[in-house]
Amino acid sequence: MNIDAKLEALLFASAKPCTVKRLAEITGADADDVKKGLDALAVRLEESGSGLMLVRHGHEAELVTRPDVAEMVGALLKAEAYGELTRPSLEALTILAYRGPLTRPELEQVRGVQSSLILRNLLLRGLIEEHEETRLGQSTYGVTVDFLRALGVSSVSELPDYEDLRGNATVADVLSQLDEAQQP
Amino acid sequence: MNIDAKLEALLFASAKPCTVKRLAEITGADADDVKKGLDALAVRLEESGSGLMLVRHGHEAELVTRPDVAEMVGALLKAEAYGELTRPSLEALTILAYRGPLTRPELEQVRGVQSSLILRNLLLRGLIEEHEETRLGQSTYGVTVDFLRALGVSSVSELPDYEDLRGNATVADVLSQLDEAQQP
Amino acid sequence: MAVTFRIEKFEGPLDLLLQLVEQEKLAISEISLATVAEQFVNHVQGNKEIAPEELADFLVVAAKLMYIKSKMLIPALHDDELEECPDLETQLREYQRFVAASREINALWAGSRRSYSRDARATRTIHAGFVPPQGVTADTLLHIMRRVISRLEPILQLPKVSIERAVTIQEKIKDLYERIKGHARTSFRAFVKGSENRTEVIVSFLALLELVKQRFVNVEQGEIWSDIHIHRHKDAPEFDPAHNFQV
Repeated sequence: MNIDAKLEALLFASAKPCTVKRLAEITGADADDVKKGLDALAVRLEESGSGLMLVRHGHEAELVTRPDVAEMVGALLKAEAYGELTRPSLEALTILAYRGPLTRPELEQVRGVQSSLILRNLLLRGLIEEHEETRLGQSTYGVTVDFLRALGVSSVSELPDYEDLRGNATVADVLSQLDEAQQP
Repeated sequence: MNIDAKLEALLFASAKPCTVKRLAEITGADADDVKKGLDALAVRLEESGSGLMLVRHGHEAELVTRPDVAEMVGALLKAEAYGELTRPSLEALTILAYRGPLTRPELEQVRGVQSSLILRNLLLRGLIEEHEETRLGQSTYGVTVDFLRALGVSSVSELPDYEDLRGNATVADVLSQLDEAQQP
Repeated sequence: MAVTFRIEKFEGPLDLLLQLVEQEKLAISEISLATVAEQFVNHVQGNKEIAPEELADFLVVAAKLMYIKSKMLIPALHDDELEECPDLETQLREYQRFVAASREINALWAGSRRSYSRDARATRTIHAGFVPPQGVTADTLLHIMRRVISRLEPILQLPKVSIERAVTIQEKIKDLYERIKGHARTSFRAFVKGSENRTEVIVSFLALLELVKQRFVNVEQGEIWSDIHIHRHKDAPEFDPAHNFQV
């Protein structure tokens, strides 16, 4: 059996996002082969006309239903609609989706306003998560696979104007100015 | 999207056997078309080299992993169930030990992070259990006697600094803010 | 006289600033920022809808705007600390792009496309039996519980810390006023000399501008790069100016 089929079975059974590391441990393949296998799986699902798709986010991957059958699947699961997002939540999620993972001061620099309460709120809703890596002794935060599922995209790179906003030099400038301005 | 892709998404998401009748209701197709769609799905999975297959018994159909990956799938599920506790899991367990029994929203309020998957995992490992008492219609959870015994104590009150940490004012304050904080 | 616009509910200082600039139908530039500086300060002053923990952030933007504006009036004016701050124009332009992107994200969020995982109610039912965690002792729990509590403390302290930060401005205004009354003459450099950090300098500066605006003091600068001299205005009213800048 090809590695992509093995990965498909594992992701199916796990029923939640799996890390590349865990998939490598279980399949006995190295991380690079797992990544290539995931690429192949995504292509096969797309090309064979599957009702499933692969969501990739950072080191994680999850097998999910395609967003265009959302209504039917929602009816079967009796899924509840997501509540509306408030302006501050939406703003923080957008910045973290395009630029994340970011530390709290970095997010605050872009929003211009203190954001510890909004971060806590989004963590409680499972829309963002704390990452293991820290910067300048600060935790970093990024959006979760749950958030991507709610938007129906398979990766942050599918978000509108992703390249433009992600790679924007001015954001980087503001952030590097902030790094320099960090007070002990 | 073809009916076989829709059926695949539905069977995937439901994660249990579905009757042809139910699938016909949800897709709006008639029973014969659903059966043909299931045939097409079984063939496509087989021919595209998927790690999944369709099992049919009587009027029911279910999506499962192929038997030749059973060992790997078993290893993954075992790793997820028996593997080392993650830091977030240990944190939830600790809060329930010192401050339990708590409802899920109460636990999340103290941790500041969504914890539904973690609770389920701790339950499956026999480290926590559901208590009979409920609060605001929510189940409460506390640590099990087995877990306490494994720590070498006979009751939570023997945990170090128990009185002090259980009565901690910060934790009490945060819990009292639960109603306000739950709304974004 | 500037036309006063009706401003929608705003969510933060950059949001307010962006609304003001957009209502003037101006592109983001130093000139447009200077144009709306006073409107910004007017919106912030006495605005009851600004959460106390966010007021300090509004004051910081107000100070930057006042600095931009005063530099246009007094080209020689220069403050190293304020110059070092990330520049407001860049920051606002960036913010504007994320506001636009957030509308698209909201459309995706509210739209009908969405993916589902396998139903956890059906997949997470296998009882593993009792599996004790390896290497976990009662002391591990003690350590973790303390860490959880220490993480919660800043959340509860937040309103208090933020209000303290914003209250500094009132104290600075009072402080300056007292010194002017006492000495009749002081200087900006002397005034900010004891400042501990950037925020305090901003706050001092805003306080100074506020006093100028309220006609408590005259500001005078002899030559380019020289210190700014502050005099008590001959018609300065007797009441406490901080009274008009409610926090």
